[in-house]
This record gives sequence, structure tokens and C-alpha cells, in this order.
Amino acid sequence: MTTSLVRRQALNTELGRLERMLEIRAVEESIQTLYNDGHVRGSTHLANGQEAVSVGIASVLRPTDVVTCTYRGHAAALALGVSPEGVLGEICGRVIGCSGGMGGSMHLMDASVGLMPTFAIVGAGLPVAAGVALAAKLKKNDSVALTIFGDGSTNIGAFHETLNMASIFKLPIIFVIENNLYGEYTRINLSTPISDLADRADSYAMRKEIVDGQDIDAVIKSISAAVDFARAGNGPSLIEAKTYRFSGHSRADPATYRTPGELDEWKKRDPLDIAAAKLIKQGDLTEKDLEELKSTIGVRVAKAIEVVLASEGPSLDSLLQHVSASRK
Amino acid sequence: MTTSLVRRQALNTELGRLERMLEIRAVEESIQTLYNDGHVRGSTHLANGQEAVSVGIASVLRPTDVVTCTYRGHAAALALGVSPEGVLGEICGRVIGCSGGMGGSMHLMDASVGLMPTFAIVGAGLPVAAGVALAAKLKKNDSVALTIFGDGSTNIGAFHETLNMASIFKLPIIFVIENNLYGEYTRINLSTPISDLADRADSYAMRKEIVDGQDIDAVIKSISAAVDFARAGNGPSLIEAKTYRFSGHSRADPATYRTPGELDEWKKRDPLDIAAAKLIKQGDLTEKDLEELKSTIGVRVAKAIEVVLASEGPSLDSLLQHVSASRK
Amino acid sequence: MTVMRTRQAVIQALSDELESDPTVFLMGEDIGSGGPFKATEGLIEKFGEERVIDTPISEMAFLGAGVGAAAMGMRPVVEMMFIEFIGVALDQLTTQGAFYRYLSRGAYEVPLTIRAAAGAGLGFGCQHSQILDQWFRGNAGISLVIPSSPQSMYGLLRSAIRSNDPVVVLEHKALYGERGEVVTGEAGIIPIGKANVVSQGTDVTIVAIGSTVHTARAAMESQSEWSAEIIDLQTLIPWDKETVMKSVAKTGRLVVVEESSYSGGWGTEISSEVVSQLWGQLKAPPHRITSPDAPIPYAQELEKRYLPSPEYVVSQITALLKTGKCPAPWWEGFKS
Amino acid sequence: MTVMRTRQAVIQALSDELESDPTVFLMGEDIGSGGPFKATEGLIEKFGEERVIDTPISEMAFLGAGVGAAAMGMRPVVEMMFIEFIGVALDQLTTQGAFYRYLSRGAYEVPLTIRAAAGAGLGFGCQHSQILDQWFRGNAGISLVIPSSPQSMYGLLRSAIRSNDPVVVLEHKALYGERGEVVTGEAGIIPIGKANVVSQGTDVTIVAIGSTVHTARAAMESQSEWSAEIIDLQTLIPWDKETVMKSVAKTGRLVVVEESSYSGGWGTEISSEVVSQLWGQLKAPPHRITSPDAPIPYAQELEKRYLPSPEYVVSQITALLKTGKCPAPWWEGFKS
Ligand SMILES: Cc1ncc(C[n+]2csc(CCOP(=O)(O)OP(=O)(O)O)c2C)c(N)n1
Ligand SMILES: Cc1ncc(C[n+]2csc(CCOP(=O)(O)OP(=O)(O)O)c2C)c(N)n1
Ligand SMILES: [Mg+2]
Ligand SMILES: [Mg+2]
Repeated sequence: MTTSLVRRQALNTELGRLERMLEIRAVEESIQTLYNDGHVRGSTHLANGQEAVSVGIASVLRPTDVVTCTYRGHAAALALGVSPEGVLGEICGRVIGCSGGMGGSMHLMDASVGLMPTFAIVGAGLPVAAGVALAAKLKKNDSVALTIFGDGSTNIGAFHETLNMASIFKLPIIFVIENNLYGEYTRINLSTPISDLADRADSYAMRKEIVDGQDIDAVIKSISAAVDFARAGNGPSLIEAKTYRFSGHSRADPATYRTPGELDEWKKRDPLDIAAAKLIKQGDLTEKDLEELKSTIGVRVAKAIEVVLASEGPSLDSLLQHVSASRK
Repeated sequence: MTTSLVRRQALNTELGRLERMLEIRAVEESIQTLYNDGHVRGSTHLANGQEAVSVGIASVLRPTDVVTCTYRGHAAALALGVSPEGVLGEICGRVIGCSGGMGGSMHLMDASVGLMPTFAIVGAGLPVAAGVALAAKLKKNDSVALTIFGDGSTNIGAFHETLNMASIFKLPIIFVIENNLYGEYTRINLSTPISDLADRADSYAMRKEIVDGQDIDAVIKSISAAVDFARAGNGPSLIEAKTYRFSGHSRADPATYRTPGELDEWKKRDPLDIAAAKLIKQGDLTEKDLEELKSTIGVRVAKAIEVVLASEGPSLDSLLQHVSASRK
Repeated sequence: MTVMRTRQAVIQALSDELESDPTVFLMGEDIGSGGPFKATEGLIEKFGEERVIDTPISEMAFLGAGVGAAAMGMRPVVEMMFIEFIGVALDQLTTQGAFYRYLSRGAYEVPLTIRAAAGAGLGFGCQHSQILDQWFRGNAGISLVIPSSPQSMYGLLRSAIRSNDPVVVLEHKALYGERGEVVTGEAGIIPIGKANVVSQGTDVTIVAIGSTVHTARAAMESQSEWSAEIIDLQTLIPWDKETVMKSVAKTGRLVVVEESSYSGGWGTEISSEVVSQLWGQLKAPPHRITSPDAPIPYAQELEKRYLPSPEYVVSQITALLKTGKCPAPWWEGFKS
Repeated sequence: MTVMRTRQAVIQALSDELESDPTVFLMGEDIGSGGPFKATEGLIEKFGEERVIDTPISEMAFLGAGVGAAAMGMRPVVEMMFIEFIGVALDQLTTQGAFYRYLSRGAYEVPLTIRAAAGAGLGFGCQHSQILDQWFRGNAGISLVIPSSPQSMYGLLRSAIRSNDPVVVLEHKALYGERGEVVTGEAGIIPIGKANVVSQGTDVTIVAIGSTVHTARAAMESQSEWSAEIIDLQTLIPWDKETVMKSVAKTGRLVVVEESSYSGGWGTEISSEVVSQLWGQLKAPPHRITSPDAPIPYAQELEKRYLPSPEYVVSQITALLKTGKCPAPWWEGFKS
């Protein structure tokens, strides 16, 4: 199996990035079946429709940079380099899962590519990312921290405190709002009285940008600028990626609360289609290539599922290991 | 002894308001002596220099409106109507204290004039005030809630969450920042990257205003407008009163961290002098009247101290009373 | 008497209180849609948006708003969705709301109910599966209940709402789907602070709460060597000392079955108190059967093993009865 | 060996760790100015603003930043000023930082120290005087220490900073001004998890921590009817079972002296464990001497009465020895 680091390098090309987005979609689509067959427990949160944000971020950051991300973390994990086996294995509670089967869908991690265990508490990843950035600053290396969170999370106290502190400390950190218009079953306008969340940066005299989250090239451009700004010691940025999730909030959610027609409109701007269309237009890909790519990925994901389902759960001693350093 | 409600009515006149400000100054100035004599324990936080904000607020609100305030609450308590005996009694831990001697300087209260127990945790009074406003809204009465807090408190999560929620729910609440330029020993510019804190209202699409906190008339005008706005069902306001505290943060603080010359500059704008000068200019007061007023107040406060020092501490059963309704 | 699921008992209790008391209202994230466990389903349709209030994701703000509204004479029922979420807002309950009565010498009461899903067993991982009763201990202003059945959910939740102090109601997520008969109305109300003796027995008193009531019952029913008096505490803070003492005085033995970790578990309080009150009357040392000292694992087999199972309870109690000593927990053998 | 105050021992420990380990840094509100207890005085002058970092009033942000920096290999020492303030930020420690090691299978460690002033006695009122150890219980990822002397402050704080897990250090504010001899350097370091036997005795083992070590000692020294083995736990989580068991096996009697309320107190854990391990070897029931179930009052006489006094400890222990039963607490007579 290729390592996460090698998988990360594959994002260096446009085709590699398209491929990763297609893979993410395929992996996430397989989860419902795994769930129906009783392999997945608790809650899972799909990011389909939002793949360009994760893959865009992952293709800009270095593996030595660190990302904190939410329970809606499959896409980020796969983008950063975790294998389909690592993600699906975790969701199915197998020892080959990226957290050894101990975390589940909401807690994916891979230290080799800078993914801290994903955060199941809204807003919790922001202060931690600030600490990561602070460590980089104190160590005087040029790593950056990047934290991904949703529109709804901009109403939690940790958002406010962290942005203010990051600004005062001029931390090398990028705050990325994936504004998918909903926090659970609540449309953003019902929870937040402003429409451009990036404007909240003004309260902290922070650099801000709004970006089309469906267009991976736009995402890359915006993240790159923020990362360069941070690496150069100029401090944090707040980036709002306007995007949409095609599924419900979590496994059990039929998303009946959507504004009528909204989903269809957004599906017209599927980030996978946009990226593929661009490659086709450039002459770097044919429709046939694309179909082949999809089917290759389908096979790869199917194999990953086979591997996962044939693999073991964590052993009983895992339960008592890594609880603390002092008390084994 | 006059009741808190009657004392509140005294704020209906300009002279009454000046008198109250002078009283607050005198009461606060007496605390150091009480402390030196061993009557005051823990921490106390003076508001001298900021009297116009409290008295301005108290003269606009109705006694049926509710205020939440911080540990720096002597001025607000006296302004709202608590007697010098009530405040000094509390600070000295006597049963005649406004919280029965059970709270101390940081926990003053008087339900008869709408003062909830003051809050010793930064930011804690904001959500509670929002709940008060929500209750008024649900009960469909026209009461408002008003919460007073400092510049430093605008960096705590509760500030952000509460302003957002108040805006979305259109709550009848007024958020008053007493921007005295310091949070403990830290100047505002070292903790907050913007200079007009009222601008943070923009993140919540909230009505905002900056007011000269040394000029009681300006305070009254600004608070009145916000209160009218709230009573009419139009929602919350954020008001930033620019002010200054003449003492250190708390009892033990010599305030050596001040920008040189700053204190002297602000002392030129003592809210008591400004209010007195105006009355003198209007011909409603002579210098001699003012001296007499000060000395009357001095005598009154001295009497209050006598009463307090001659009074009992709370009885031992107070310790076990009012702990819970169910478990006596 | 109606058969309903525990989550329906939540809805019924809320509905009955909303109906009978105009000061009651609900507040929380997505409670209008019923929430992740459908435990508030249908209420917004019935009572409207003024009494079933969806909030932004701002636990500090809306928990605190519950405190403030309660102090003004309302009876808010605030949902925390998962009890872990109160970790970003605990101050408002424990350091503010719980102390107003005391600080105001009774002038401000805080009749606030906090509902939250709690407990392990469904694969929600370590940040969505704890009980966290310890966060509410040592604070005499707060009560805490953990219902074990549709009936006790109904009865305790109604009492919580009627209480004049803050009450935390931990709704075990593994029990939401369980069915049982429920007496509704006044007759179905269960007072806070009263335990329920689930079974009469002679050899041992088993004290349990929430999910472990079922574990204890299954343990007892699976064997015939010993008979147990199972006590469902129902209220953990303050717990019913009288009922527990009466039972242990009779059986001479106490076993506490707890879902959380051994260290810091609530059972220490039961065990400690029983010994100080019944010294000289016990036939064996009080024994605690708990989960190990570890976060809650996701993998199904491990999560199952993490929780005390009926078989484990049987083996522990049988060993206790046989040896008169506290048997070692299963994980002792695994320690390095 | 130097004589210093407890607050100076804090400064010395921080200074020594800052000096010897470049990954150590301090973070908190106004720590540059020394804070309300002058417990970080002079450090910013010595180590500069990069290693002594003043923060905005944002506990969630800077506690979380401590977690994140620790996960990156730094050793942050985060000050909460008063332990109550962690009520607005608890999530970052208990639900995040404490679980990373577990969730990452050891890839991320969190060598984070949290210092906070705690405890009653100085008239700070109910929101600035608690111990709140309960918030950290039942979470095997966290340790908690409560020093009782300048030496243990020095030794435990250094160990906390060197620990590879989060450690909470509760600094009793009534002890900051106390003086004592301190061995500094490696020889002065006290391991986490080890209790200190303060006095040898035969009639009873008194388990205490922080302020109550002094109460226990004063109680013992004020009478000659009985002799006590006083154990200063030093670390509350995880506590030193071995030392306690050894002592109680010898004396046959356990008394725990706690500063916080009776219900939910940490002493239940000691008492419960002692009974299960030493069943049959005890001459009397374990007994807990605590504060009553109430918020901490401001008025001096009441706050004094709230805390267990040496005289009260004497009367309780004397009664226990005489009757072989747990005596009722003083407040029983006051109950309605
Ligand atoms: C503190 C906290 N409150 C509530 C929740 C429950 N919750 C999980 S996801 C979610 C919605 C978050 O919305 P958003 O930030 O927009 O992210 P999205 O799910 O859309 O990616 C909520 C309320 C939580 N996990 N943590
Ligand atoms: C959550 C919390 N953090 C820290 C403190 C300690 N503290 C008390 S007052 C204060 C400064 C507050 O400054 P500001 O909001 O400007 O109000 P001011 O004191 O100037 O009136 C701080 C940090 C606290 N009480 N609560
Ligand atoms: Mg969203
Ligand atoms: Mg200030």
C-alpha cells in the first residue's frame, strides 16, 4: 500500500487532484452500503459536494504543516493522504483504520501528513490549531496551521477567541470556513445575521477572502496566498469557501429542510464536474479517460472495502493502551 | 433607611444624578480604609472615573428592567439604588449587606431594582442577560435587559455567542462595554487588534454606538435610544462607553503599567467635574452648594460605615440556607 | 397506560409540561427538527416557534439564556444534545445558575432543566459517549437524574421541569429506542431524589442507574445462585440514601454497577456512605463493577467489552459471594 | 536549601524548567505582571515575551493553544488564574487534550501543565474559592496535583511540566504566602502519583491534601490522646494507593480531611478503595471530615466555619476513636 506521504504527492498535478476528488466521492458513497450492512456505527458525516476545498487545501500545504478538521473529515483525510483503507477501516472499527479503529468516523488522524485527530466538538479544532501555529512561531520554523470548520461553527465562542488571539499573536494560521449553508438542519440565515462570514475577520483586523469552494483552482489560489502570507510571518487569514453538501448532515438525515431547488442548483456546480470539464477543455482528458478513471477508482475503493472487511478489529489490549504516559 | 426603589427615583433630576455620582466616589474611596482596618477580604474593584456610565444607565432604566454587571459593581449597585450600607455591608460581610454578607464585593445584588447577583467570571453576565431579555420577549412585556462589561471581556467567547444569538432572536437587550482601556494590567491594544470595540457589532448586524462615558448626558442619550429601540421590539444594541478607571484593577494593583500621562489626561475629564460644571454653568448649583453636597455625602457615608461596622455578620445557619429548594 | 419508546416518553413529558405550564419552553440546537434522536419530534408543530426555540451553535449563550430566563420565572428546558457539549459552557450552570439562589438569599430561583444524551454503546466514539456526572458533583445547587426506562424518563423529566433548581437529565442514548409501559399524567411523575427498588432479593443489593439497571437485571435473571435487590437510583445527585441503606441493612452486601471508569466513579460515594452508616452490619466489602480507566473506544467489540456486561456482573458477584472479598476487575490481567 | 514562600517556589520551579528546557513556555492572563498572587513575578524580565506570553481574556483559546502547542512537542504551562475560569474552557482539556494520545495511538502526546489558584479561606467568594477537582475525575488522561508546601509546590510543578500528559496543578491561594525550606534542583523534584507521609502515628491514618494537610497537622499537634499517621496525598489523580493502604493496614483507621463539600468529595474514593482492599483489617469505619454541602460564603466567620478547622478535626477523630462509629458532622444539628 502506498504511504500517506506518497499519496499526498499525487496532488501535484491537476489530474492527480481530480482523481483524488473522484476517490473521495467514491469512498463516501460506499459508506451508506457499509452502514446498511452493519459495519458502521454511531454517526458519519459526508462531505460530498465539498471535495474541492479539502483537495485544494491538501495540495497547497506541506506534509509538515498541520490541519485540524471536524467530524466531517473523510474528505480532508483522504485529500491529505490517508488511504481509503485507512478511512474506511476507521469507520468500520478495524485495526488498519487510521486511528486503529479506536476513533471512528469522527476521529480520523495521520500524523505523517499533519492530520491531528479530527474534532467532534464544534469549534474545538480552532484553539488547538492556534497552538500548533504558536509552536511553529516559537520554534521559528515556517510551518503553518490550518483549521477547517463549518459556517455554523462561526457562532461558537472558540471561533471568536481564537481569531482574536491569532491576530494579536500574528500566528501563522489559516482559518477556513466551509460554508455549506447549513449547520445540521438549520440554514445559515436562521442562525447567523450576516451572509458573508468572512466579514467577521474585521472584528479582528484580520486578512479575509471569500472563495468559490466548488472550483479547486480558486481554492488553491486563495489558500496559497494565505499560506504564503502566514509563512512570511504576516499572520492569519480567514477564508470563506462557499460550498454545499449534497448529502444530509449525517447518516440519518434526509435533509428535508433544504430550500426547494437549492440542491439541484448546487449539483450543477459539482466540483468534480468543474475540475473534469476544465481538464477536458484543456485537452488533458477525454470523456473516455474520465469514465476509465472513475471505474479504476471504483475498483480501487471496492478492493479497499474488501481489505477492510477481511481485517481484524483492534485487540483487547488496545483498550488499555495509550491512555496516558504515566499510567499505562 | 430609604428603600432602593426610592433611591432610584432620586436619579430623576440632574442634581440627584450628580449627588449619586459623588456618593459612589465617596463610598469607593472609603473602601481602602476599611480594607486597611481588616474589614474587607478577598478582592475589590473600584469604578472611580466610570460613575457616569452606571448612573446614566440607572437613570434611564425602569426598576423592572434587569441589569447584569461584573465584579466591578459598586457603582452600578449604588446607582441602581442599593444603599451605601447595602454595598459597604456586603463588602464587610455583614448581614445588612445587599447579599446578606454571603457574596462579598464581587457579588452584589438587589432584586427590587433589577440587579442580579454581579458576576465574577468575565463574560458570564451576557448570556444570562440574554435569557432575561428572552423571558421578557416570551412574556410579551416591555422590559429590557442591560448588561455591563469591560473592554477586555469582548474577547471572551460568551460575548460573541450572546451578541449573535441576541441579534438572531431580536432580543430586547443593551450590551454596554465600559471601555476603560485596560483588562486587569493589560492595555486594550495588547489584547484586541481594533480600537473601536463597538465595531464588533457588525459581525452580528447589530445596532451600535460609541459614547463619551465621562459625560452623563451623553450616556443617558445613548442608553435611552437603545432602550427605546429594544422596548419597541427592534432588538439589541451594542454601546461602547469610552471611559477610564482612576484606580488600579483591584485592591492590590498600583497600576504601574499605565501609559505615562494617561491618568492625568483622563482626570481632566472626571465625570463628576463635568456634571458639576454643567450644573454650575446652568446656574442650578454654586461652588458652595457643591462643597456642601460633598460634605453632606461624606457625613452620610461615614454614618453608613458606622452602621456597617456596628452590625452583625450573617448567622451560622445562613451558611446552610438558600442552597437549593429541594435540599434545605 | 401506553406502551412507548423512551424517546417518546421524552416527547410526552415535554408536551405535558408545555401544555400545563405556560412558563415552560424548550431551547436547543435543531430541536425543532427533533434532534439526532428524535426526542423532541413534533413539538414545534404543536407548540410553535416561541416555545420550541432553535438556537445557533452557541452552548454558552443558550445555556446561560436558560439560566437568565429561569431567574425571571420561566421554566426553560435546554437541550445540550450530547452531554460533552456542556464542556464549552459549564460555567453558566455550575458557577452561575447553581449559585444565584444562595447569593440572592432566595430572591432569584433557577428552575432550569438541562437535557442531554449521554452514555456509550452505540459507536459514537470517545467525545460523544460519556456520562460525565462528575462535572455536576459537589455542587449542592444542582440535581442530576438518569432515567432507565420510558416510565422513569417521563416521570423524572416532568419532576425536573417542576423543580425550582437546575436539574440535569442525562438521557442514555442506548435506551432511547427501548419500549415500556408508561403511566402518564400526575400519577406518572417520579420525585427527584427517590430510588426505585426494581427487584426484591436477599443476598446482595445492586445499586445501578440508567443503562446499568438493565445490565444488573439481566445479570440476575441469567443465574439462580443468588438473588439481588436491585435499586435503580434514578437520581444520582442527591441520591436516595434511605432506600439504599434499608436494602443493604437487609442483604448485608452492596455492589454498585457503573458505566464509567473505575477511578472517579460515582459508586465510590455510595460505597463510602454505606460503610460509614452500616459499619458492623456488612457481610462483605462493598464492591464496584465499572468500566476500565480509559476513553470509550469506537470498535464495536471493544466498546462492548468496555461496558460492564451481564456476564461480567454475574462472575464478579458470584466471586464476591464465594470469597467475601472484592474480586479483581477483568483488566487487571492486562496491565503492564 | 532555601527558605521561600510557596508563591516563590512556583516562580523557582517555572524558572528552573524554563532554563533547562527550551520547549517550556508560559501562557496566561497578565502573567507578565506576575498575576494577582505574584506567582509568576519576574519571569518575563528573565525569559522574555516569547516564553512568558500574556494572552487576551480568552480561556478557551489559550488553553486550547496550550493543547495544540503541546501536541507539537512544546511544554506549555498555562495559567487559569482561578480554577473556576476553566469552566468556560473545560472541553479543551478534558474532551480534547486528554484524548489525543489515545485517539492517535500515541502519535500525539500532550505534555501540558495547567496551573490555577484554588481553595477557600481568603474571602474571594463562591466563584473564586473552590477546588473543583471533580471536573478532572474519571478521565484517565489527566493528572491532578495539589501541593501543600513550598517544597511540594516546587517539586510537583517541575514534575508536572516534565510529564508527557496534561497535569492540573491546583495552587491553594491560602498557602501562597506560607514559608518553608525548599531543596531546589533535581533533588527537589517530587514524582507525580506519590504521597508523602508527613508524620508517623499509630491510632489513625489521616489522608489530606493541600490546605487540609495543615489542618490535620494542627489537629494532631493540639492534643495528645491519639497519634496519627498523616499522609499528604500530593497527587489526587492518580492517588497513591500503595502508601495509603500500607498506613491504614498499620493503624486500622482511616480519616480523610477534605476542603470541599461532603457530597461528591474526593475522599469517597479513598474510603471506598480502602474498604475494598483492607476489608477485615479495619478497626473503625473510614470517616470523612469535610465542608458542608453549600457554596463558599464570603463573611469571614462563615468561611472559617465552612472549612474544617483543627478543633473540629480533633473532635471528630476523638469521637471516632471513642465510639468506633462515624460521628455526625457539625451541620447535622442545623438541618431543618
Ligand atoms: C459544541 C458542539 N455543539 C453542537 C454539536 C453538534 N453538532 C455537530 S455538527 C453540528 C453542525 C455544525 O455545522 P457547521 O459548522 O456548519 O459544519 P458542517 O456540519 O455543516 O460541516 C452540530 C450542531 C457539537 N458537535 N459540538
Ligand atoms: C473567565 C475569566 N477569566 C479571567 C478572569 C480574571 N479577570 C477578572 S477581571 C479581568 C479583567 C477584565 O477586564 P475588562 O473586561 O476590561 O473589565 P474591567 O475590569 O476593566 O472593568 C480578568 C482577566 C475572570 N474573572 N473570569
Ligand atoms: Mg455547515
Ligand atoms: Mg477594562
